[in-house]
Amino acid sequence: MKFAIALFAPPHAPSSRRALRFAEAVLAGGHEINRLFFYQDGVHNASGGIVTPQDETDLAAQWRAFVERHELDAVVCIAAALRRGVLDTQEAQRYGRAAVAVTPPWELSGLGQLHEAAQQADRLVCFGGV
Amino acid sequence: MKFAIALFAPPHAPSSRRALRFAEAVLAGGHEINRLFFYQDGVHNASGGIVTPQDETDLAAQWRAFVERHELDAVVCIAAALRRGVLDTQEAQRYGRAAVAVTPPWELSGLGQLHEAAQQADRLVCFGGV
Amino acid sequence: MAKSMLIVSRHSPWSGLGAREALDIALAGGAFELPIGLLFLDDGVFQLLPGQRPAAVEQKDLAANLQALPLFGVEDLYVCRQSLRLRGLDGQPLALPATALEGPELADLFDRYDLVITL
Amino acid sequence: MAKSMLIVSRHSPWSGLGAREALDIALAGGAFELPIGLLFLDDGVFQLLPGQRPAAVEQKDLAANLQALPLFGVEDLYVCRQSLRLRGLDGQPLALPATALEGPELADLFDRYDLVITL
Amino acid sequence: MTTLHLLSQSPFTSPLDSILRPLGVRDGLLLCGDACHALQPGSAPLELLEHLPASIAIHALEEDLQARNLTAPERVQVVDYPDFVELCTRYDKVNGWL
Amino acid sequence: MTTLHLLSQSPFTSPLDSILRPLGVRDGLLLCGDACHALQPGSAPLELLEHLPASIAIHALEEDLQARNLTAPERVQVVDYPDFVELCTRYDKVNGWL
Repeated sequence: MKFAIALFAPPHAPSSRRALRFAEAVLAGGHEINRLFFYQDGVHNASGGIVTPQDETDLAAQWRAFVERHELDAVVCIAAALRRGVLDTQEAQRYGRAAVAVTPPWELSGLGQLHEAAQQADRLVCFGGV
Repeated sequence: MKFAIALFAPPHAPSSRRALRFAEAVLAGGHEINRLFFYQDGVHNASGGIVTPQDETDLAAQWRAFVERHELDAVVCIAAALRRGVLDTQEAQRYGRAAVAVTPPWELSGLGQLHEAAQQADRLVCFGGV
Repeated sequence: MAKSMLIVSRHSPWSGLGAREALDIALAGGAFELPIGLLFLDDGVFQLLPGQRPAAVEQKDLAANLQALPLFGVEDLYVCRQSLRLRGLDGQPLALPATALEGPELADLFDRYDLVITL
Repeated sequence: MAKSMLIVSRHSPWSGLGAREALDIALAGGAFELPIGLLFLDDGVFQLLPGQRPAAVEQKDLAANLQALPLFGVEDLYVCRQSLRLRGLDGQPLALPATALEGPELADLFDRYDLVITL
Repeated sequence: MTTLHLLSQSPFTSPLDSILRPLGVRDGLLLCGDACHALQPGSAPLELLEHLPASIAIHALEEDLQARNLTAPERVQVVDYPDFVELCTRYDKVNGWL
Repeated sequence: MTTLHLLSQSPFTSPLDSILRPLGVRDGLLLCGDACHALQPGSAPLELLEHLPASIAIHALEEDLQARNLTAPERVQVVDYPDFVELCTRYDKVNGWL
């Protein structure tokens, strides 16, 4: 089956880790992930600025490694990201900000990408809250 | 009276605006603010990366302007900030990150600064949640 | 054929971005001409109250966006009657024509849609 | 004389940073030799349950930090009995020697401290 | 030592019970944000508030009432930010229920 | 169209009522995170769950039970992540209650 996975909570929420372990199990089970979509505080998972204490699980780093390893389509909602200071090079330039937090393979885009992924997938699974 | 004010919620939470309007009223009433302390998701208020839609109140910018205008002591909890990707130049260098979100007058420091402020103030007022 | 999506909005209008970010999903879906339903549940029902003045807390008017729903083709609006009742709002006029549902009608609503997102 | 601070911890141990960040305020206060009290309220009482295995959800052991409280001079630990009762935990052994309070005893506790922080 | 308790969560999402439990008879309440919905006529939270001892002063932040089109009952004093600051000085300490 | 409902909030902080209201008789529940505390023996949430129609399957994520030192009653099936994925394929859609 084809899964679209959405995450609405930041990397320090247990639901971020749960979404990642779920996504890993989806691929391990022979299924496909057509898109990861990060919305609301979930946009922080794409931030390259997060520094996790060495003896704790670094979810932001694990998400990046997961996306890179499997060459997944990983979209961060641009409107949600701007409000939360999670900018890529282009947006940082556009708004004259120094802080570039998002680099490829993450991509900033609109909510249409969430709908498109949900339409094309067999299942949409959303993670958030705690 | 001397007020220590702590904020635990991000700029898009109503409690951020409430804390700022309260802080303004403290000064307008002839009182003093001995320190502002930003903890938990409140550290995002110090982020220079936040881009607010033009027709909405830009709390991050308003906090910065308020701190600068009144030359306040504004401390961001360093441990909470690192976990959330809100780094100053020094921490970004230390951990090899590109994203510098915090610049003076904001200062990253430890929780001791919260206790010190609370000890020296006549009132500690904490804002958070929604 | 496009899949239908039910969006469940549980946040009050002035408690942060929850209500607005749920609405944005509905509007984006409408813009793509997808069949979208919107259910106001729990504190989400406060979004439907008339006479609100968001300017008092320096917020943009969410009501304007809600009124835009039909223009985006989002006309299937529902509200949980039990949520209204618990808040002392049952029978009060609402700012939008939302169908009040309760009990098994809610389960039927969920049943009808292909997709559901709760925010 | 240093002011005393009551820290009210309302978050369960594995639901995010709430419990840890409340505890960090207590430990920092202890390190500065301030008189600190810690009250476990609502879901915060789950922090006191023995036999937890945080490694199962890849979390650091919060219990270790809780056990460190006396070393930091934080010995005034309290738990809300009504919170325990609602969760079916009243009378169960706790991992830390916290004094169970209810009703007016809670008001007295708040009354005794110079400062209070709820997280 | 009296406490001014700040409430901002919706009473329908975060029940008031555990917040009212530690309330002392000389303490005060300040409702702001969604906590103002506790003043909704005919709701259970309003019932709870109305049964608090008369010695406990209840306040509500004006802007939050206006935003929500709510009217405060007689028992509740409507305050603005200068009043909020003044209230903080009148009580010995302030507790923000997040 | 059956729905698998994911619950992760503590039932003591976010009451189960409004979540259980839209539950269809062929739907399923998956408790994860703090929602697993609903299985605490002697608690009101467990009572609620036990009164759901038998046709509604209840599952709980193993790692969250272990972390919290909880045991699932017979009525509840303990699952791991591969099972979680399989459950998602078995129901027509998945709803995450945030």
